[in-house]
Amino acid sequence: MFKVAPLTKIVFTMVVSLWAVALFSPLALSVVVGVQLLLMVLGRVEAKTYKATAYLALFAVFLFLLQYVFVPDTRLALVTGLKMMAMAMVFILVLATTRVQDLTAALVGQCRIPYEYAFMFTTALRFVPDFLSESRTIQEAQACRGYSTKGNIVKRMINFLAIVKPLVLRAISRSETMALSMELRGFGSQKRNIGSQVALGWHDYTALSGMVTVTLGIFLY
Amino acid sequence: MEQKQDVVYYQAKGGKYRWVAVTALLLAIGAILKMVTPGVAGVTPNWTIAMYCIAINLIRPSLSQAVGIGLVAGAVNIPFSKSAFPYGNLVSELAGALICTLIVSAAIDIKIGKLNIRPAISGFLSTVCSGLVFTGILKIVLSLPLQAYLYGMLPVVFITGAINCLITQLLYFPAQRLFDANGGH
Amino acid sequence: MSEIVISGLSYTYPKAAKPSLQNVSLKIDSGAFAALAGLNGSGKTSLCLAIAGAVPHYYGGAMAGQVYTGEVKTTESGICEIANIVGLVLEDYESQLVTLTVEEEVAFGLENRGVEQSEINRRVKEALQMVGLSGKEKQQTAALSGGQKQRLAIASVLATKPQILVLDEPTSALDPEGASELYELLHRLNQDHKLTILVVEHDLSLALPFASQFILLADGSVEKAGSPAEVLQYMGSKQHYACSLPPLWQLKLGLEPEFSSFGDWKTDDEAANELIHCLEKLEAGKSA
Amino acid sequence: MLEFNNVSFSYHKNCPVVSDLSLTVNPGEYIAVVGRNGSGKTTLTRLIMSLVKPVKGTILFDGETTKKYAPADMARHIGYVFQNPSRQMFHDTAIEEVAFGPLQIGISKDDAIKQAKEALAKVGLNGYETAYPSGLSKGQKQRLAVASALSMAPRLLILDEPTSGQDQQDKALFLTLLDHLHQKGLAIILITHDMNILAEKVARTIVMCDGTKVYDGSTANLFQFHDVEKWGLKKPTAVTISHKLSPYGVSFSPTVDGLIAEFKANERGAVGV
Repeated sequence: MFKVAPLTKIVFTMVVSLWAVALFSPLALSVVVGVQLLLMVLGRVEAKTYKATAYLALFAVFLFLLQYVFVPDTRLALVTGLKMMAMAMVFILVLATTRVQDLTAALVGQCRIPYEYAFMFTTALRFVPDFLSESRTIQEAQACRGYSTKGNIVKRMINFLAIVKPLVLRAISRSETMALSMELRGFGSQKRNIGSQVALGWHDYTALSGMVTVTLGIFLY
Repeated sequence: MEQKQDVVYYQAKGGKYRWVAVTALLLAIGAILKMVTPGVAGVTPNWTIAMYCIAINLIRPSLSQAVGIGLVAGAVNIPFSKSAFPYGNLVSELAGALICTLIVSAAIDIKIGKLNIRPAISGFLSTVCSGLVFTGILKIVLSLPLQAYLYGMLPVVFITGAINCLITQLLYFPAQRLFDANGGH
Repeated sequence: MSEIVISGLSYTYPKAAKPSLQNVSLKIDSGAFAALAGLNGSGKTSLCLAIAGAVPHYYGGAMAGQVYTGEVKTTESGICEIANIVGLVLEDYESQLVTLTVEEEVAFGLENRGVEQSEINRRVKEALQMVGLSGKEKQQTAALSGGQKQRLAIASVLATKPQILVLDEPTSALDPEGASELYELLHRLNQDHKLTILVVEHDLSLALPFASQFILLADGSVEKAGSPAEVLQYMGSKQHYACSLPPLWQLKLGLEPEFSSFGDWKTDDEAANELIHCLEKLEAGKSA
Repeated sequence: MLEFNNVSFSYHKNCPVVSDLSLTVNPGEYIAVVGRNGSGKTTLTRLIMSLVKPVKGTILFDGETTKKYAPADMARHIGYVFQNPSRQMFHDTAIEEVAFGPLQIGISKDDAIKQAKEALAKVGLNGYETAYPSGLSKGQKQRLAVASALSMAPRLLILDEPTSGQDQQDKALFLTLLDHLHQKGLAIILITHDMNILAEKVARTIVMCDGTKVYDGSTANLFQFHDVEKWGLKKPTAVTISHKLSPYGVSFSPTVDGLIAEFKANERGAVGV
């Protein structure tokens, strides 16, 4: 998303969430959603981002209906749906235009989040595709041993442990190798050099003051 | 050739970061299970909570570590599941991880007969607590009607809590056995 | 220089009933290419861990004797400092890879050590080039193939410029093509970059063309160590190692009682030429 | 017993993984399937297990199409041992691990345990009933996985790279086990990269290359008359040397022991003349 530092984007997610909470006018909320959509287009995000957004919109409709069933007030229901849309969309927008690593680097370097947790976060993301394919293989291996997906809910749930347990056990045994490797590679030393840190530039200050102005506007209004 | 050498006993200094590794890997599993679990009548476990409960039962973190684990657990799902309310997740998982850590570090025995049911209790209470916080925030922020909250959300929170209770109990002991078997190869 | 000297090393894991290593004494010269063989459970992994200092520092337990890597006595140094001399690639190398992208993986150990950014960039480039992964800097780690992941694990330990590279069963998850490519890579690192290499290998025929030293472990002790020929000759004399012998040497030792003694074969071609020579001699003898 | 008729399969259109494959497996046969990675070997076995369904063509088991069967149905007749079997294990004891399959298909607990015990005995793990699967050696884990498959009393056993990562002694032990099972009438399909195993143990070999079958016949002929390197296979040592020695009158043999015998026979012949 243009030349804005990751930190500014993190602030942006908070500010948008704040706006969404504070605003009660369908029009104003639509503007927040609309602006985000515009930013997506300008940021030339990939097709899957729009797909995620569409999925979100579907969920917003569901929320709208839920609200409407209990309190048949179109305006209120619309506000609920739009609020959720605005708050959730901003994350899709930011993640589609920024590398996760840059966001965590900003959190560690500029927000003083301890490095262990940033590491825990990116490492979890790193292993998601690995475990996803592992889970498919396990599912197939168990199917070839007669694993059945029939029976009542409780039985199916217990049966599903045939997939979950091997995954968990694999994670436990991998954690030992990983912890050893982390120590061999100097994890946790105080000398750590905090990768590339993006300092705030004039773009950021412009964007941040814009956000402050809008926020003040909303609250004063 | 036979050399007599004095045997020295070393304290294991390793594994300082095993808690980081285990938590990261289990959270990754939590994230993928969300994708691959067949939905049964809309009722699914909350795998993320189940996984950090197992991690917390294994590693017994301090409260400040629990804060970090909770926040990371809330964050891991953001890029994968289309969370409807990401900041709400951060707060609710934080609450869940803290509750779990409190139960895990409680000095009292939690047992039925000989069976240690601490994992089950921690799994249940963390899930319910996290669920209540999440739906509570959701209710306020989205100004949902009370009925929707009482009849639409609360039952789901408690049913999920019950499922997670079972899962945590069933998965913890095999996990713990392997976790403690380090260096035995 | 950075040789490995092990003297009288015995080691027992904290909860283990019996020792994993018993009175191991060994010397691996600087610049050697050593292959470590032995049945499962003979202590190969423990020996690798001891050379990298993970035994005893990481695992604890009871240890006697000493391991020197270069001038460093492992018991008197930290795990991370030893890692500057010894690069360890574990059997489950995929779990060693912890970051999202290739370049971050290689940079990880350097960042932790507080190396300057410009130096990091230079070394990442260099290490990736050494293992043939140039151009993949921005790729996701998870998207690499098994063999590529392994080379990435090697690159990430090479980045800290160790003089010794230890690999625990690197070929167990590779297909034959991948295995020979790996050995060619190790050979190159050994020849061009003067790295001392120790590799745990079940299939000695893979290591045979390249290795300068074989070490055979049994029940935690060194059963035989020396030049590949010496160790293979020894294995040939023991019935229970019959199936562990590379086919090339099964052939050699099977023919030798009746024919002349052959050279220390390392490749199929070498063997074929000598056998042809032998046949020609027999032919000549027949016509004479 | 098993028949492929012009089977094709692809994950994406126009990108066939297996194309126009026909083959027959007879009861009690011992077959090796070889080929480089990505040649379609694993897809072939996945098709057999109904893990994937053919896009074109039919697969018949005992004369019946397998189209309507799920993998769990096939598991009653065919045992499939995955590469790296430790990933499928999750019980606290070996006996529970082996009894998993029978219990899943609704066999009573007592019978399942009985079957599991028998299966453990068949693979030489009797006495290991209460062992902790994660604590077993690689070779034992592999045999435990075979026991898990055998507990379902299959007629065909498929093994994907069963010897990778094992030491040579465990490998030899494992191959002897397969020989025994084969002699008792079990049909075996072995996916392997190990050409020495092929040359020494298996009579019939199927070579896969680019999703099709390029060779199906006797293993000895494969090595004697075909340049297997063009299919991405590595020649066993004995084959390479045997080819080089044949102009000098040494008869072809794909195995080391055979080559030694031929070499000696040649010399005796030479002396005898």
